Amino acid sequence: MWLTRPLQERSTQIFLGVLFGALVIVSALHLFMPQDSALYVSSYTVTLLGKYLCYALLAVAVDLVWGYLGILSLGHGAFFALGGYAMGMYLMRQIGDRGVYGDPVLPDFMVFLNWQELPWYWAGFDMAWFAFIMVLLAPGILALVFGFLAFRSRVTGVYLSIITQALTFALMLAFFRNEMGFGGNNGLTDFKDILGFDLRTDATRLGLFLATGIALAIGYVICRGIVTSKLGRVSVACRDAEARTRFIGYRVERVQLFVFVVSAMLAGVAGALYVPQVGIINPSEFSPLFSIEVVVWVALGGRATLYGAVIGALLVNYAKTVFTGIMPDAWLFALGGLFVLVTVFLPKGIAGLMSRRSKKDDTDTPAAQEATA
Amino acid sequence: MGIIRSLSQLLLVCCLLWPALASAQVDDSQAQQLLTALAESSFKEKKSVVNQIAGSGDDRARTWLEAYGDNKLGRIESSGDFIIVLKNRGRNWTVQSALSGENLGEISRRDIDTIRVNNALRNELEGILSVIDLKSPDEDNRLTAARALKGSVDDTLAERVPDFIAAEESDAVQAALTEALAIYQVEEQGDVSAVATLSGSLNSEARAALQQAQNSDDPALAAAAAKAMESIEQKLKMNRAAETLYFGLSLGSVLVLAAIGLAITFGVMGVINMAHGELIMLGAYTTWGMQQLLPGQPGLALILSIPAGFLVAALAGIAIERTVIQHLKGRPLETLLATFGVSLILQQLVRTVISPLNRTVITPDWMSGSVMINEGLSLTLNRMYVIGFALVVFAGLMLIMRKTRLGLEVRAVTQNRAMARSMGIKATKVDILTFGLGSGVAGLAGVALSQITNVGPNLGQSYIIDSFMVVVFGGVGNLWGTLLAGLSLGTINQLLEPWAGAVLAKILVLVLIILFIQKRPRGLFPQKGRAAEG
Amino acid sequence: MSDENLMVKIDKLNQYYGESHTLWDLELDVPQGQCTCVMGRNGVGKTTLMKCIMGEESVKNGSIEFAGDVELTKKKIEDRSRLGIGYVPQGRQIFPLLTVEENLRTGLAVRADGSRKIPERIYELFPVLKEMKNRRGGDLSGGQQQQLAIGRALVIEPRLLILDEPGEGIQPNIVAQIGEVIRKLIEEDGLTVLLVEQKLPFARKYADRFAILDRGRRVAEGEIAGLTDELIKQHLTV
Amino acid sequence: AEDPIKVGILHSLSGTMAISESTLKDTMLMLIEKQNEEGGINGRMLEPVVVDPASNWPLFAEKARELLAKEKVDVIFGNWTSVSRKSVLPVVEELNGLLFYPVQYEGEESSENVFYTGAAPNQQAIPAVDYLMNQIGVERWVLAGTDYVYPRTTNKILETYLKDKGVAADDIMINYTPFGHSNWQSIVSDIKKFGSAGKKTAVVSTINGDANVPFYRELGNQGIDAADIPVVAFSVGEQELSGIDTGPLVGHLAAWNYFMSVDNDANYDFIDAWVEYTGNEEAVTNDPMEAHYIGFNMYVEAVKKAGTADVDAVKDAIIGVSVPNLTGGYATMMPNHHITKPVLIGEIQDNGQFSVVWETASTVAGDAWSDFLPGSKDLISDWRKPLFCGNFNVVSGTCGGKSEVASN
Amino acid sequence: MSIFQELTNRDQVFEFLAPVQSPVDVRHGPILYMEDVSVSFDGFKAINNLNLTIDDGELRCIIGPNGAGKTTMMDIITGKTRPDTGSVWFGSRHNLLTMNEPDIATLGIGRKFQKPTVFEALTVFENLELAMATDKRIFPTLTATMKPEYRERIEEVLEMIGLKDLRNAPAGILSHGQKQWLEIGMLLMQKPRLLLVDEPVAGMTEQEMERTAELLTSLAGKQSVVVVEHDMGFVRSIARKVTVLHQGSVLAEGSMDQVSNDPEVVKVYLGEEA
Ligand SMILES: Nc1ncnc2c1ncn2[C@@H]1O[C@H](COP(=O)(O)OP(=O)(O)OP(=O)(O)O)[C@@H](O)[C@H]1O
Ligand SMILES: Nc1ncnc2c1ncn2[C@@H]1O[C@H](COP(=O)(O)OP(=O)(O)OP(=O)(O)O)[C@@H](O)[C@H]1O
Ligand SMILES: NC(N)=O
Ligand SMILES: [Mg+2]
Ligand SMILES: [Mg+2]
Repeated sequence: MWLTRPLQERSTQIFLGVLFGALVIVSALHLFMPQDSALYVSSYTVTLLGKYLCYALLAVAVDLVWGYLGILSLGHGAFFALGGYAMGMYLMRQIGDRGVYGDPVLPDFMVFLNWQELPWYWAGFDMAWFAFIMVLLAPGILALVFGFLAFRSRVTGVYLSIITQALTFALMLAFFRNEMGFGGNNGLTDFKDILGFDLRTDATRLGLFLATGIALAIGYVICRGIVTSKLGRVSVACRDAEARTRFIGYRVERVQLFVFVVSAMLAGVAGALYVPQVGIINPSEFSPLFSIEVVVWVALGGRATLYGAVIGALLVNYAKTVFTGIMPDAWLFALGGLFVLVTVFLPKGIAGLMSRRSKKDDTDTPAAQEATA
Repeated sequence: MGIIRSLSQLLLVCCLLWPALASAQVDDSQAQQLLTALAESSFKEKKSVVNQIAGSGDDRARTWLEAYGDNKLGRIESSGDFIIVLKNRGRNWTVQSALSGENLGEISRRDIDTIRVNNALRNELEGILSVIDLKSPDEDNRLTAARALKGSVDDTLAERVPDFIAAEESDAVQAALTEALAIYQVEEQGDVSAVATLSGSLNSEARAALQQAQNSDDPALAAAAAKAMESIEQKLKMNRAAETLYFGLSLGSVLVLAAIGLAITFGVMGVINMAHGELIMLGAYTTWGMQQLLPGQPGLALILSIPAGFLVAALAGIAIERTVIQHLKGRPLETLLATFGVSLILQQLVRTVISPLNRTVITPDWMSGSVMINEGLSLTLNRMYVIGFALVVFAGLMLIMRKTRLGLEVRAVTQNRAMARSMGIKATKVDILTFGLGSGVAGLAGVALSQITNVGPNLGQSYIIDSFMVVVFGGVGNLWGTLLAGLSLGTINQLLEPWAGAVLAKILVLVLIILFIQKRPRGLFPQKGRAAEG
Repeated sequence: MSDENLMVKIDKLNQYYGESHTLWDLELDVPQGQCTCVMGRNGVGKTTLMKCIMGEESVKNGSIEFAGDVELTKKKIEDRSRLGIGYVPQGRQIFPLLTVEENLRTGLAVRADGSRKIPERIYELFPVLKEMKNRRGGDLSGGQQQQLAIGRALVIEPRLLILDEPGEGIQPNIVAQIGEVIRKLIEEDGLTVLLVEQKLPFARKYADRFAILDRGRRVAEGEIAGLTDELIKQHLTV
Repeated sequence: AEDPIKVGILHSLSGTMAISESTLKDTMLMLIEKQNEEGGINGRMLEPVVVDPASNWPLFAEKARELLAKEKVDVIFGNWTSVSRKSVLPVVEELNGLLFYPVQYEGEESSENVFYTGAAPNQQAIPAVDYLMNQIGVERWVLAGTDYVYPRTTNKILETYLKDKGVAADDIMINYTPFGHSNWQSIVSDIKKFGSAGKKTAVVSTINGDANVPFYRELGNQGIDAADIPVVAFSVGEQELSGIDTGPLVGHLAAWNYFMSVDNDANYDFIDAWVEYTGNEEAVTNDPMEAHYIGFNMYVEAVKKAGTADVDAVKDAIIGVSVPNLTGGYATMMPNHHITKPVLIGEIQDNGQFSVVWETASTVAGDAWSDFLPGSKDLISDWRKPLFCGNFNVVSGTCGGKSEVASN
Repeated sequence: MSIFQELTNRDQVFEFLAPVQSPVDVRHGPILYMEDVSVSFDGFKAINNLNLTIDDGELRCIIGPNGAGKTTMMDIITGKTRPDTGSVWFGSRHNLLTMNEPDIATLGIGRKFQKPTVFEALTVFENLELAMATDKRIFPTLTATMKPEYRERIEEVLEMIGLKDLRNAPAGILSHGQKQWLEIGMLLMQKPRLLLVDEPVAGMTEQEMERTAELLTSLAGKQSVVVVEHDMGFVRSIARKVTVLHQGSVLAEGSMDQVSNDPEVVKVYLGEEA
């Protein structure tokens, strides 16, 4: 099965091992260490790590389309944000009448802008199952429609990049509009609980962190499954010689559409897990610069490796956290410098450093491996 | 219209008496008294004091009133002496005595009470000063004054206006005065015969008068007014269309300017230059810097900024090329990562070295205000210059890329670097020159943008997305495409804006770009043929 | 053969692609005013050798001496063409988005006489180039591109012309014509030609000397007449 | 010595909001330095903890959490935009922190843990409109704002207010633009047309930040001067003006609770200290700085009064604390966590300063819940016991948001 | 077709709804039939009223001057270029002008390009694997496994094209000639009904040419082969029927001897001494 194949791969095993190890250790340190111990992991840190993992999943999604399919999406933030909004709408509905105006149905921002009733597209979001399906469907359908149009017209290269950017930019402006019914610039915030668990408790936070870790693991395995399958090789073929791929009988646009939609859904899941952990979703997640930054994480970690994307996302965001704290006035120098230095000195990103060593075992290609297996 | 009424009385006084009293002078104690009254009365009372001062005939009165209007008439707290403030920035102000004109040097801001003025009083003052201009020897001044009279003629003034008309030699001034009178006649007297004068006038006061007349009980007047209004509406429609087109072109030329440098560095060289916006920013800061270096000469500074802005940005661009981009040959996507880093550094550099706050860039007089095409249509000057500048920059670039070897060589180098070098093309030099050129042009854009928008650390970020959009929409590698894309996106945006609002218009333009790319997957001017299809 | 008459003298040249050793202690003499033909099976390193001479691939060690006094390995790529080396690479490598004329003009920069005009001779040689002056190089047919590549190398009026399988994709009568032109340039202008060619008839007809490569080593060399069937069987058969 | 009192400073030092917020960070550092020179509070020194939330709203929440949970600060001074405050709010409530918010805002909020030292709409917008209506005789209104919650809410309040005062719907034009909007040509042209209908027209501007420079430039260039169509702004202060060529803007208005030009010794002292601290003769002060000044002094007084920096004690102690403001009066912390403020209307002068042309006779207490919004006119906030509620509905007699008991 | 129609025509989106390809109908003889085909680029007529019929199982050589339109003709057959006028049929059932490249390839038309284009990041082995005639829809591709018979077939072809040792090398490092061979290998993997081979022997040695000739002649009969080549020696060694293209249309057609003695052909193409 294409999904179990990655589990036999060394690199995936290592990745999952490290990830689950980290999840277990963090949980253990959080639960069993005394608060004043140096080893204690506070719930602040747990949530922070949870956020990084969301970003890592988003980066993996971007690497899937960029690294393996050659689609430099400058609009993945849109899928991330849509997933986030779907989750945010659910969380908003969970507030019930605990909002400041005490309206049992309408979120606060609708009350003070005189909305009389919930817009139709908010219907159903009070039910968790519906919301969670929408987390996948909202970005998935957008990607399907957008991708269908773009790939059918054979939009490629920078043209594709720029229209993905136009897409997220347009959505950002649209979501800014208060008329849209998504809370305008303020977005959705002040969430109370999820699936009946109070978001403010440490246990819920830990749960979300673990859920994110598992989502990342699943996302990683799915992506790995795709890229090690024959479809993955076809993707690479599309990336390097799109026209040639058609002549050997592959419908390039469908390959692109399939992978793009899968990637968008993963991004949506990342967004959905992000929202309860950071406590707000607002249109700035649609900002084109955010999407570009995600691409930068991937490039920094090492394109077309998947685990590189994870490393890049974790590293950059950790660096941001640290730098904004210890050198609030100069952290941009450090971050900018990091980007420049990595590009110039590590052409294959950070993952390039690691793969140099393990290259020897990698020469057995997936196809060849499988044949012998 | 209370202000106007008292103003017109004053006007009569002034017109008739001021020349005769010009040499008169009230004594200092009287002056002190008048000024004290000004300082200590409420805003309502101040009006009559102003009129008293104006009517006093003292030849210092004009100075006092002008200073008062500028918020520069004050009193030293301790001594109660009246002063005129010469420099009012910072904590210490330079002042001179209001009565003797003697320079008193710097005085702490704490010790000065400025005499407060407000818009209403400033209006009054301007009225006084401008009506005097009706007698000015300079025709332009008279014309401005006459135009200002439209809508502010009242009973007293109406009697005088025909005299002015008779005495006036300039046709334009005469026409303006006639119209001013006609407005009064239609509005206040319901005079049907005056309607004809107003027919076709684009002046808003005239329109207001006609509108009112349209609803009048007098059917003849109402009908005449309605007819006149019709012709006005017709003209206004034309004007509005012309105005929208102008707005569109001007927005478009801003987009073109912002994007055209990128059309070189990205479109031709293939470097995804995320620091392009910051290079624009450097150009804008150069303008600010120049104006700091040449205080009091904003115009000269602006002109010098054109070469300076180009140089600064070009050198910065070359530095980026040498330190970063040259190591990324054959990895165009990685340039995105590195230049993103560079853009963060440049932004923060400006925040740290200069300031996180916006800087003031002064618009020189010859670029301020607007050219009046007719009373319903004025075109703003700064934007007109920007349109012209964009076209000049475009033409210059076009010349360089078409007529010099650089254009050929850079294309050869980007299409096949190894082969180009084998043909003896000095690829490194070409890289430096081209990147420098693209960056320099970004700097020029910054110089122009400093006249339109904020000069601050975020300047670049607000243009980078649009710039890429324009270059790609036009078709990568095609300068004409960039020009047409910029202008058309600008125009479309402005056509949509009145109808959809600013936000929705922008969204619609983006959606349009997305849909357009479906139809033409390689932009407006695509690279065609076998090679492009790969 | 005395060294003075050598246009190119290659000595103990070693080249690597990453870790794979492609050229091994390679030696090659290209006498001035003659046509030397390099032969060998696919993948033995012929193109690599040409790239080393042009500087497109860097060499590990060894020397390439040009015209008796210039050490090529120390020269930058762009300076090699200034020395008078014209290069027709394998796979044509024309600039696809430049017009035919612009493709030709790229060579003007290094012309000794500083001329800014494309020599009429090139259009005479390949009339199709004149016909298609304003068409993008990439739109040309394969053979037309090949003609363009040769024309482009001739624009710089080289002393040494490197041709990597120049006949590939060109119609027979023009192939013959190219052969004739090469001969004419050699005889009239004293041009030196370094030719990579697989087709024996062509090589036999137009080359003066041959060298055979196998797995990155020179395994045979001599006057073209000495290219025996036995040698061919030994080194050129799979 | 005792542990220092840790003061968190949560203002963007990079990104789009750095333009406004970075000065507030410096203001806080200056105030803390001065307080320490005076021996701290109750003998305890103050220690600033600065972080950069980088104009990124989720990051604000994260940094707030970092300050409270990791750095264990006793109080936070921070935020500018409403969205950043909304983002931070659940965090300070959860971790029981103290936040002093220094910027004028849309109201409709009252948190146990937040102290609003900027103006609520009734302390800025309403008085400004009154001034225009009564003193200037404005009959036609343009409400122009950036499209986000503060302008939306403010305009909603103003619209209701104006209509209550008999202004016809035709005489109100509302326009929203995105953040950083720079192409104002057609909007300004529309305003001009709207204003040429023969009635006195004014623009009430809630345009935010960077969009103002091109807006005022366009006003100037299209020849709209304050005499024809005055613009009264709620987000343009001395600091914004310092980036604009003010020549063409003379006479346009702003409504604030403080102007740098206020003729008052406390103000002059503050300005002197600021100039000295920044080392820049041209440095300007503005309203949110004053708000931090007031908030900080209130905090100091409250800690003194409570004798501890313990959050709950300070929360209790601070209500009713009164400290001098910089305009010659006193600011008092009201039970709804808003303060009393005078309202000043100023006209822009050519030196980038405002000249005060009107002010309220006495200070106005901030109203958390607007009387002009249907959803909130029945709500009040009082954080004193026994009511202890941020949104108490006086009609139903219940406290909103805490009604689980009632609804179950 | 309107966007709406395409959206509702769901077999375009969902693989599993796609109809099973109908077999090529060659009962009437020709496998490829081109009639009155013309195409022009910016006014330049590259193909001009071209008529061409290839019979099932035939081996046809096409020669003609540079720029005669040979490659363009292949572009038209494989769906890369749409002609301005004319019709192109595959068998008597499939109108190629209504199909896109992958559909045409799936129908059984394979092509070797004049300028070798292989997937440079993939290994030689993977290049062949992708080309292999299998179900190329999304889900079958995703779940595809390497069956032993597939592997055998790839090994067979590797052997044939002499790249056994390089099977795990990325195709990008191959020499020009090796890439040519890989292209041929990919074509063989596809098992097409009709092979279009553009200049197969460019850059090959005489011996390799002979092998290629053998290979192509052995394919003929089961499969139909169209070869474009400028090497007259090679053409002569395989040719049964030769078509000469000139300025976008057929100049001559017949046996090798017939065409090589045609004075027009000699003049425009072969030259005096060929
Ligand atoms: N996209 C295009 N734009 C302009 N001209 C084109 C285009 N495609 C092909 N041509 C022209 O059409 C003609 C036919 O080209 P084609 O490649 O089919 O020739 P060919 O017969 O394959 O030649 P060769 O033997 O040299 O490969 C050539 O003159 C070429 O320049
Ligand atoms: N970039 C590269 N990296 C690694 N190996 C390479 C690279 N380019 C070529 N090679 C290998 O080097 C060897 C020599 O290649 P080269 O192109 O010089 O062959 P050639 O003799 O010109 O062959 P042909 O006749 O096919 O053109 C080949 O085996 C090829 O696989
Ligand atoms: N609260 C504000 N001004 O956003
Ligand atoms: Mg070769
Ligand atoms: Mg061809």
